[in-house]
Amino acid sequence: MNIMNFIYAFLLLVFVFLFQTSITGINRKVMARLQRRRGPKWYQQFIDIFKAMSKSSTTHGWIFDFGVIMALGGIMATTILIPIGPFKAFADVDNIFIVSYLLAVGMLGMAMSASGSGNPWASIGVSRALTNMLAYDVPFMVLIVSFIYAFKTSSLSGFAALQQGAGILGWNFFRFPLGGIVALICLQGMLGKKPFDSFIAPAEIASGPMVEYGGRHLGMLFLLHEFSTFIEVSIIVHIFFGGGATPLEFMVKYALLYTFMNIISGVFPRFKIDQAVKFYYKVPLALAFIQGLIIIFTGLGVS
Amino acid sequence: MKRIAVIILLGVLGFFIFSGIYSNEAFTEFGNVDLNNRVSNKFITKSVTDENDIVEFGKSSNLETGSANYVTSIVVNYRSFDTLGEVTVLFISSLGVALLLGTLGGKLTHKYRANFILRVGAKTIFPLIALTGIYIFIHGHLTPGGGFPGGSMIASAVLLLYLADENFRAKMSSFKLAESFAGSLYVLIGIFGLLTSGYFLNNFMNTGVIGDLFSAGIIPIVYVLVGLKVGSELTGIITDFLKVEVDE
Amino acid sequence: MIQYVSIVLMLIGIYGLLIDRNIIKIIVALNIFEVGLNIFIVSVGFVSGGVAPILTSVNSNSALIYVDPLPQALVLTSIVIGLGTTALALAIARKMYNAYNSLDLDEIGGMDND
Amino acid sequence: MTNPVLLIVVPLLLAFLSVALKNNKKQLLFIAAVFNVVGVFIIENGSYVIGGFRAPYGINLNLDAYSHLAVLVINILFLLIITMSNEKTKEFSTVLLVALAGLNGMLLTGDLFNLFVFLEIVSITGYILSTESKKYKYSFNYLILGTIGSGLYLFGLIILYAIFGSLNMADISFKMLSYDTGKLVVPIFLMFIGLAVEAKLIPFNGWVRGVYGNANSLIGSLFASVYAGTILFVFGRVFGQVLVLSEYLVAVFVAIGVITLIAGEVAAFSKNKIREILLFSSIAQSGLVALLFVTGLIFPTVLQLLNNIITKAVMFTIAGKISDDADTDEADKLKGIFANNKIIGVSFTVSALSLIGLPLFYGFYSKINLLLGLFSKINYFVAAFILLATIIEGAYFIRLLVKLWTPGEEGKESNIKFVTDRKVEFDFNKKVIAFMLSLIILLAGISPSLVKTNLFAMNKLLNEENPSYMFELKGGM
Amino acid sequence: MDFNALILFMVFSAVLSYLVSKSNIKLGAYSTILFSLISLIILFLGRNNIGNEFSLLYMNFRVTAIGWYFSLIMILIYSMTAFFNPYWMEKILYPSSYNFLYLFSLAATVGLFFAADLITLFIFWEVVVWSSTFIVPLGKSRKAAVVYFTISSIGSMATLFAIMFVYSKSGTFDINEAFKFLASEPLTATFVFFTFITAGLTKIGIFPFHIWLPLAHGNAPHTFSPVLSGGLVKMGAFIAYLSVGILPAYKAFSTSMTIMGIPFQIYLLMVLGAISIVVGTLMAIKQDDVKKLIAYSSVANGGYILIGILMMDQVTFAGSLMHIFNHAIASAAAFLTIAAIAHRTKTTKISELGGMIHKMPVSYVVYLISIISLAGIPPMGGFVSKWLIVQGLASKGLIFIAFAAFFGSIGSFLYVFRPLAGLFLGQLAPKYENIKPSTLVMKIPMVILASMSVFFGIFPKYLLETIGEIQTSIGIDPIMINGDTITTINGVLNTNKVAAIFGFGFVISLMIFLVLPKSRKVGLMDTYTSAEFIYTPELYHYANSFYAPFERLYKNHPSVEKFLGKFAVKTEELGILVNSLFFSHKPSVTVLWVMAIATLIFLGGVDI
Repeated sequence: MNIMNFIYAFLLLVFVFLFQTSITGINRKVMARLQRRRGPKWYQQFIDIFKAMSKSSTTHGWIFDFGVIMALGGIMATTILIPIGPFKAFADVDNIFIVSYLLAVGMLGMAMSASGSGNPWASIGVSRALTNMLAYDVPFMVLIVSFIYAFKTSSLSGFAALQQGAGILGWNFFRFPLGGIVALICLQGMLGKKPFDSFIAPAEIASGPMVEYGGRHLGMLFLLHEFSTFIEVSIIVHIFFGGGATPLEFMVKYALLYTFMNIISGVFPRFKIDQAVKFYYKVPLALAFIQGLIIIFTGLGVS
Repeated sequence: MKRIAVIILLGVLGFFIFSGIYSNEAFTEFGNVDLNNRVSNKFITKSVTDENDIVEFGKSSNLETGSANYVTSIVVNYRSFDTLGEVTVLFISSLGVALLLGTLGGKLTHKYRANFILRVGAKTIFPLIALTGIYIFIHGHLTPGGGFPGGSMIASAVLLLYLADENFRAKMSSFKLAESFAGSLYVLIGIFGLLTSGYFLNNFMNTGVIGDLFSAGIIPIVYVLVGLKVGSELTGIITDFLKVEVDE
Repeated sequence: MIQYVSIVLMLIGIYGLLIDRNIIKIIVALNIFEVGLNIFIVSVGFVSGGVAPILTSVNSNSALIYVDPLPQALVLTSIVIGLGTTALALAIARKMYNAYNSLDLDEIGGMDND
Repeated sequence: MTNPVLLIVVPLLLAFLSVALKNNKKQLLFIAAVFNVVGVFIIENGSYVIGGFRAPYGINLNLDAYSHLAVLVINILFLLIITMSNEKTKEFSTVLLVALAGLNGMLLTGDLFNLFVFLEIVSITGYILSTESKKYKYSFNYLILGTIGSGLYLFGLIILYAIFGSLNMADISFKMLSYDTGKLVVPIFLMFIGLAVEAKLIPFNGWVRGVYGNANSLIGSLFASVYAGTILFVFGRVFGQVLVLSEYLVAVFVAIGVITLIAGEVAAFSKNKIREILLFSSIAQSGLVALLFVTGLIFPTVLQLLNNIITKAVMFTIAGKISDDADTDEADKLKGIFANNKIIGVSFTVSALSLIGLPLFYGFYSKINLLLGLFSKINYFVAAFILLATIIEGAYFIRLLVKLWTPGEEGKESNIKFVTDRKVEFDFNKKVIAFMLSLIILLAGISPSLVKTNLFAMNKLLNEENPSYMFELKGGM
Repeated sequence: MDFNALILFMVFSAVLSYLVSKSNIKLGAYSTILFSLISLIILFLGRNNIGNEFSLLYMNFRVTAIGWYFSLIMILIYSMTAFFNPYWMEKILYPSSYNFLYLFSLAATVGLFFAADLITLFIFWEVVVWSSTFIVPLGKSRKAAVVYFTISSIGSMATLFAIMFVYSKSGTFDINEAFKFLASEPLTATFVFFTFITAGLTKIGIFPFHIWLPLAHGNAPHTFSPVLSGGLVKMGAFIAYLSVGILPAYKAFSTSMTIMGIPFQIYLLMVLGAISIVVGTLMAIKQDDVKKLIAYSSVANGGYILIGILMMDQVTFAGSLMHIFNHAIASAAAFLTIAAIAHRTKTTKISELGGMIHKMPVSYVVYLISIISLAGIPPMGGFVSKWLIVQGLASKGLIFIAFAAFFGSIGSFLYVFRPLAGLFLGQLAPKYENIKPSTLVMKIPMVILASMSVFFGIFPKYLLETIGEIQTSIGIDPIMINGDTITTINGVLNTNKVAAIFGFGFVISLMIFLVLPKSRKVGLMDTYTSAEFIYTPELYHYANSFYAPFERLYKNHPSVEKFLGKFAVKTEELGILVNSLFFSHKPSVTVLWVMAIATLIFLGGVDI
């Protein structure tokens, strides 16, 4: 751990920002085409972010500000942990549990800030977001535990390395199809895409957790959104799609997966929050357990 | 229905008690008792402390207990402690009756007026009954009877007076004094025995010749005390029962 | 025979205790029980052909067959104790009559009606 | 003065005298109690025959380690209780004197029939004392049941006499050793009923609730501690040491003990009145003690019995006083009563905790010992039942203590303003003695070696693994 | 200083504190702080006593590494909580007794951890139970004390049975010796294992014994809840440790059926632990009273601790021991902040509060840190311990247990956030407009505990080295720690690095925030209200049934409370039945019983 690591980390952040924001922009276009619209330009997302950042804003007290800083800080810290292909800013920190728990700091910060605004709509949004999290994370983690048991590693790069060299069929997604399906369903929840997007639910609650934000706060939250999307999709790419032997391979896989998830999201209606919980605890959790038991007791697909 | 159930239950219970008692061969059948197997054997020959083969009426003297009446010898000598307890039971019962009823102030009125014969007859017969009672407890060591029957007789004499005269009231304070005196003396005799010979209620007097009136050591003395005590206690009970609640 | 009767008497006394609701009758039943018991006690000491356990000028010798004197002594105690409890029971019965104006246990009322 | 008969006859003498000396009754009672307390320290162990006739022909008093401890405790407790409730003794002085004599007689006597006589004396004093509450129906019930019980005892005893030809405890015990005791189910069980009625074993104890539940401070504590203690000591003597029980009867008695224990605790759990809680707890403890005696454990049982009677003396005195003064003993109406009577409250608490068997209190020591005893006899189920009973006991005692200490509505903090407005003033005697007893409980709990080595009789009980009663008594025969 | 002197000092200080309180209650309360701090220092400096044996009266003690560790936690929690005592003296009904029992129960816990024989262990166990039982009803509920005591005594009686059983078989009470014979007797060992551990289960609050925690923790005096939750619960963990560590459970069960390499007896208890995590989490999510909420979170965390201890291995056990410490300080700190708030507002209900952050920022920060630690989020201590536990579970492939662990840890985000949003954030009710922040004395322990959470999150080695020594002392491999890098079979964790990265991210974020244009401060009511005008802050505060949709999913859950309540009612009914069956004013009832019983017994015993 020396100064170079931090420089790499900074560069990584900048890269992820550029990369992910572009992908988001492209995806907006893709979505528009799906819905038979023209859609915005691919760099529209950059414009949105910088515009928000340059506007004036209001604040509701120090926790409102602090929450945003903590959220973005936490998410950025988490982003630093994610390896891009073989490239890692720091060694030995891409442990899946560290990633997922550190991710929670960002979530918590945002939730705190939202509630700190004093607007009940924000609190309601937070409560839904947290409930959603309880739903999607558990099946995913059960899956992860069985993977750790099978592969004796818990780092993202470790998972990725184990899948490389056997072609597409070496990917965990194909070796453990049940698990792969579960992972994708959970990813959909993590990303807050339909059918699991009721916590943002623009049409129902005034505007979900973000209702009070404007200006620099909103801009930072846009950033946060981009980073967290990157983290979540990357985890799946690493664990189920073999990561990347080169950064480019990783980026291609990443872009395809993200677009795929977006397209799925485009064709679904929305679950109510309790329906989402019920769904997650019925289907994906059961599948995750089945997959886990298969892995643990039969070793099918492990080697 | 309930009665029948109870009868059946008690029938079954009785059956088991019978079979439990009589199936045991060690339980001697009625009348087939062999006293040699019982402690009473030694009471008959009066040889608990000294070995005697045969005790003869009017001849044997200075035995461990001088009573010609074996029952009396047991009651007042061998198991005198039981008798002290017995006296105490009576004492405490009469005390209890007094505690319960003694506070009542009223008098029981007869529904009839005692006629002349009854009144005079009662007064005449009273000393005779009392005297008989006294006779019985004085001769307790020689003849059937003793302190308890004698005392009861005295009490019954008093009861007769109550029946005959509704205005009659026994002088309870003197009876109480007698009771207290007799009881205390009984205990003191026992303690005297303890002091002189080391055994409580020891027969420290010469037991004389069996069959004599003045024999058997402390037995007649104790029986007299018991008689007095029983008489006064029963009188007390009777007196208390004749009280009624005062209407307020 | 007398022994059997005594046990039956005791059972009759118990029957009375079980059936009767009247205090006085209960006391009577108790006395029946005690009488039965006392007869049983005495009967335990009976010896066929034995004489009353008193030395007299007629039965002047301890070598004769006497009935067991010990149960007789015991029964004396038992009777007196029975007398004492009966007296006390009657006194309590009178107090109960004064307090509850009834001699019937059902009428007097249950545990929790104090 | 070494002859223990004086413990019986001196109170009796004073009782007889007290009829004449009416005005000094109270003093006579006190003198007798003090005399006995002094006496128990002077008397020497051995067999004492009455009237100079050797056992088994005459009646003997048997003072061994067991009965010595019993008279020691019972007399001291008697003195403490009458001192605690000094104001209530006047009316019943003579009765109490007779009771004292009878209690000592029961504990000391070595003759089964003599035991019956003293049992009757004690019962009758009990009937009389129970009339104090003016609830005559309960006294009547007690009287009838007690009489029937002792009648059945006598019935059984006479059958035994017919078989063994003796009334002396040691003699019968000796003869029973070489006898098939399986044939003695009827007489022994009849005797058991007689003692069980007085020892409060379910289902023979229908009288207890009415009598204990309405007793005042003096009579309640006398019954629960002195009377119950005596009868249980006697129970232990008769069924633990004298009579040789067949396996069948042991099983039956243990079952009755267990039922009493559990049913008593459960019933206490369902109660709200302090005295009823205590009385059912007493019933349960009697069951416990009885079953332990039958199991053949002497030392731990005696420890447990002491625990029960000492604590019950304190608690019944306090409960009785509360209900005398406050006109109720319902715990719900007495919330926070100890807030104004802290010393009394502490004594009550210490006693209750000791009864539950919590450590640092004497009760723990006895509980551990009795468990050790049961385990050494492979009586796992009984031990499990005892522990189950302890849980229930703990629950209701803590519930009671919490009510009496900390007044307050649910959801609000406990506060002095919720304290009941019923006033109870405890006098000096009660405070001092109750506190002293609780200190003793505490001391004995912190340092049980005090009990084990310093209480002279205890040591002997401990040393004799299986104290065989009859051999100790043979000297008297 | 010798530790027998320490125990004597602690007992003596309890008495002294009582006497001081009698003359001046405030002074007495301060004396509890002083005495517990002195004890803490003596204990901390007396680490070289490990291995010593000594006796007091009939009790025998042996200072072990794990005992020292547990005692340190206990005294730490007690002494920190003691800082709050002075402020509650007027509010407590019996202040001097409270002070006495407070220090006395502390002394007893220390005695418990140093016990060398089972009787000593049991004595101190029960002493702690009864002394704390009398503190609980001083708070808001009388029922709580009864439930607490009853549940505790269910446990302690089972344990006592086990102790006696072991003694009757082995002939010794010595903890190390008594259980040895069990190694070759699996059946007996199973029985002893389950009975002995029961006390531990009740104390940790493992399902189905968890019902006393919310009642007792939630209703105890505010100054005692931290001790109950942070401290006394950990005694259960100690018993659990004895049941698998000293009782040779793994050796004894080596022949029995195993589930993923764990003997089924132990696995069964781990399942109970898992159920507690789930139940505790679900119940905590729906609580409106913060104290109850934290109490249920203790249930859930107790599940983690139990599971970790039962694993008795290199990683999970270390994690569990560390979690004991982390949970103790975090939960105590959380309760303390609640106490500080209750001190000013007189309530602990989330729905009645709101916006406290603007009045009590220090309490807020402390609360935030503690609950982050409770939820296991880096860079707090709780993260390290949970990470270890989860790693251990994953390496064994215990997915069902792991499911509960994850459910609990994600669920904890839900329940820790509820008071955060409802109590600290959101609208400030006007009636609390003028309340003062907590006093300086109150802040001291809160800040200390919170900084400990952070410190041991970043530098866990100070804790893990001690834990490693404990593991060595009981014969299992110590946790591998090199610098601040913790290595397990499946992964490594360098807390320094994680903290540094977190700090880096935070700094960048802060810089972004600072370069961007300044914002204008507006009031809390000045928000987007969909064009409605709202003037009542209380109504404009989202705190009631925070997770309503989720709570609805399990509102009809079966409940142990109800079951036990029914059981209590049944017991009472049985008692009433006993009453009416056996007790009457009529002699005939009893005589009938006598005759019936006699008939029955003669039926069985008389030869016809």
